[in-house]
Amino acid sequence: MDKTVPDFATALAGIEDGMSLMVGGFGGSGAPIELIHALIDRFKATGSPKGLTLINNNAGNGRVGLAAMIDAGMVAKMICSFPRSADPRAFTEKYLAGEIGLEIVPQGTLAERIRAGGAGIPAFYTPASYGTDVAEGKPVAEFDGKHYVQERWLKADAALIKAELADRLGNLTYRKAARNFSPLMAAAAKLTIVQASRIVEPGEIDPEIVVTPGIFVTRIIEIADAKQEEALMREGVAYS
Amino acid sequence: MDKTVPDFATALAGIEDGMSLMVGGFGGSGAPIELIHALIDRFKATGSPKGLTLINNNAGNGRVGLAAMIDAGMVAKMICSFPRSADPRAFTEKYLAGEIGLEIVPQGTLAERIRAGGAGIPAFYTPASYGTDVAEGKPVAEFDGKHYVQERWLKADAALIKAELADRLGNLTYRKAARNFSPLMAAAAKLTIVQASRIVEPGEIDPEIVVTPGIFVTRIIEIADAKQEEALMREGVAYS
Amino acid sequence: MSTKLSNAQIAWRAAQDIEDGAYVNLGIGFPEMVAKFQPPGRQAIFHTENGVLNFGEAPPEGEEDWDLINAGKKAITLKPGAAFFHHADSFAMVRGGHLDVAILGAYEVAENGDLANWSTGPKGVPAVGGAMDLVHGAKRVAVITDHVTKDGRPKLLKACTLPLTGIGCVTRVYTSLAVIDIENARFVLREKLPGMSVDELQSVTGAELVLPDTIGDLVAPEL
Amino acid sequence: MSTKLSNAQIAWRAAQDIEDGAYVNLGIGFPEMVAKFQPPGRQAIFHTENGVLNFGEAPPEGEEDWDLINAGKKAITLKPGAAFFHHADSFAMVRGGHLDVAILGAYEVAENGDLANWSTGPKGVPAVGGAMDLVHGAKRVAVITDHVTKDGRPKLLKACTLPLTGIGCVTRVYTSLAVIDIENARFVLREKLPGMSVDELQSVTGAELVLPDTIGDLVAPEL
Repeated sequence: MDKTVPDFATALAGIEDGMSLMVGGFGGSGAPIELIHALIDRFKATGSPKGLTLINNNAGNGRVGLAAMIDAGMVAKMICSFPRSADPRAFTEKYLAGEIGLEIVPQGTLAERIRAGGAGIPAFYTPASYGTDVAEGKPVAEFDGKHYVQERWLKADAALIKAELADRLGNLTYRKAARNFSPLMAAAAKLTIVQASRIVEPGEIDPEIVVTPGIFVTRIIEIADAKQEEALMREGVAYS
Repeated sequence: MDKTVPDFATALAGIEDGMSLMVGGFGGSGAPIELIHALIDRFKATGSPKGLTLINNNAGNGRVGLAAMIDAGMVAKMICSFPRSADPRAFTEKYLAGEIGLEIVPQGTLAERIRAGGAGIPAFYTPASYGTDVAEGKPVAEFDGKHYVQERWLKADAALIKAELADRLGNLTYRKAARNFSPLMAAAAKLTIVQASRIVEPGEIDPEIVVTPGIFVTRIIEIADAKQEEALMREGVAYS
Repeated sequence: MSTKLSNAQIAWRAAQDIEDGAYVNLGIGFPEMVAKFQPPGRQAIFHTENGVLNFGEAPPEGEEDWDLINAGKKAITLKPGAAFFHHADSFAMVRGGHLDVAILGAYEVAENGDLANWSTGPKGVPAVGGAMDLVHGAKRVAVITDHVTKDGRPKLLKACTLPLTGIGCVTRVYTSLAVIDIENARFVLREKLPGMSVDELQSVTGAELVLPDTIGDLVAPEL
Repeated sequence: MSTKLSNAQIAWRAAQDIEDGAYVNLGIGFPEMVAKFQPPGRQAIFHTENGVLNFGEAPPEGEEDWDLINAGKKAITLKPGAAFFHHADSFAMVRGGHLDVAILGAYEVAENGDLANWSTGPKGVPAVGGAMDLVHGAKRVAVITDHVTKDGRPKLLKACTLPLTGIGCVTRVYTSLAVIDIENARFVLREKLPGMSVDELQSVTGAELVLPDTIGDLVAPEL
């Protein structure tokens, strides 16, 4: 078994119009910039994929990564906790113009819904958002005298993930706080596509330190010198 | 901050009659034998703690560890998935005599209930046990055309955990498959008591490989040459 | 040939349907035997409930590490590319639909896919383990079993009589006499021992066998 | 002395109540300042939603590692004994009651403990982040805030007028004028600026202040 692929076309095969797409990262930390930009390249060359539902904690920053996807017109809806950033123009302009949908989810609920999607838990209860506008229309229940909101699992057709090490079976490690949502998303998507800084042979990652076991990974592409979204931002790069 | 303690008396302080007690391990793998035996010693010396509700995947094996606790008469009820083992006499005799209670929980549900306890999720839905005797009396619900059983979180007054490395802040690693329920239990108990093979200074465990962050740990005692339940069993040891 | 397959031969037959690279959980006891019979050139990745992916054979006696065991509490070894994880992550793999195949033993299987494999009734100590989770989530839930009980009664039934492990969960049954799919709540006969007539097989089966146009020969090597 | 505490002085006052070894989450923006004012001899362990426990100060400019940031997307450093974990584990710490203190900013706080700090109304882009989780679970949920809005209206009210972050969740409020506990759905005055009368304080507070026998002086160093 070898889950590595040689090029972006193979890595991104199967991402089609109207799909839901989880993208790892919290701000620039863990953002799989090269996979995102390769998907934008495909859209510019072929007109697809478009009409995507994007799932990420944020909604892009500046003119690179998710913001560039939104700018390009690929995104129909954003599911996130915090659609603000140092430079949130791409999302804000489209949102205020009514050209992009938004589902706001409290950050811990977003994480837990994605975790539930990967773990086969269709619904769970959380205290977060009880009694607020965000809970409107959701079932509520009382347990041990306290009130909770019922939340549903969140799954996706595909996930784009940035890892540090990957072996050919798909076992992954991450780098520092770049881990964030990625292990959860890897498990919650039908098609989990990983860019790793380095691909190694099975056995080279200590089984004790694997964060995402290979069972959750579909394809891996090596991107040795991956760009950092925050650094691109600060350089004023616009991907278009 | 230093969570290490010098002796069993300090480590086990606060475990009282009638409490619920999670004990890490799956069979002998990860069983904190020294902490268990020290608690038995206290019971024999003082008559306490007794009337405990024990939470573990199994219900003891042979005449050591949990089986010795049951033999000693400290346990009122067992919550587990599989009260069988190579030598399940201790539990079986008391159970058939009506001297010990039993709550059978499917293994994945047991793990998820403990995880929910630590994560502040009061209830969740799982397909496991739907339509079986084990689900009797539990609420059920349908999501996307499939049926699920509602399960409640499981917390405990205290947890006994076996780790490999611990730093003084309570960050833990485990050894091989000895990890099993322990990281979940550490988060789900009010009082998490750890025996570690080695205690190191903060900074000596790479932050990337910490499995249980110190926030979940109350006290740590170093047991350099911890015994293996399976090995004791095979030697025919009876702890009494 | 013998009048029925041995347990090893049933396990062998089940192993032939496991694809290269499949993620597989084998129930404790008899199903563990399936791992021995992977066809040459194929390598499945085995999962055990207690938190190991990609484990291998038992170590030589005397070289066991009792921190490295499977769900049956037997010592195992690791293959290159193994991973450890805790019990909640392990059952996320099970419940979340990430396993390709789960193979379990059975006391009874009903034609609607109901499985009874955890309790022989109210006597004794009940013990369920991971079976109630495993029957949900794996893409294929297969059973390996003798076709009949030790005293000759059918194990494949219209409806289970023993406490259920899961409802409508089994998709294929490998027995000592046949390979049977469960489709639309019916037993569909796929393969049978070449020396046995359909009528003979039906006479030891507790529900009607649906007969497709082609029924294969169930042939296993001497093992 | 000045007529009110500066933000730094409010943060300093809040920091005095954080015990040695406490696990603390500081909301993004103004609350982050609390970390600077830990009393000598005490060391809290700081948690950030994006998966780091025991982080330290910002690195010098030019030495940032943008994979190592806090929830406010600012570069941080690690202290010895830090740990990384994923977002679900991070919010397990929050929701599961493992944090000793969470300190947040506020638009409005009601006397019943309701907090509004995420939306100023239906205009613009809504953004909630981790606040709705943080207000549940931490053993103490404290707010630091100016006592009044920029145009002088009370921020401590009978009932919030803006969209809520959580109901009945705040237990203590540190303002530019006072320290106030929320007990039995009432504002209980614990400390006030020594140069200010209770009447003056009440006049800029939107709900009745309960006055215990002892009211301390709110005094902070020049910062």
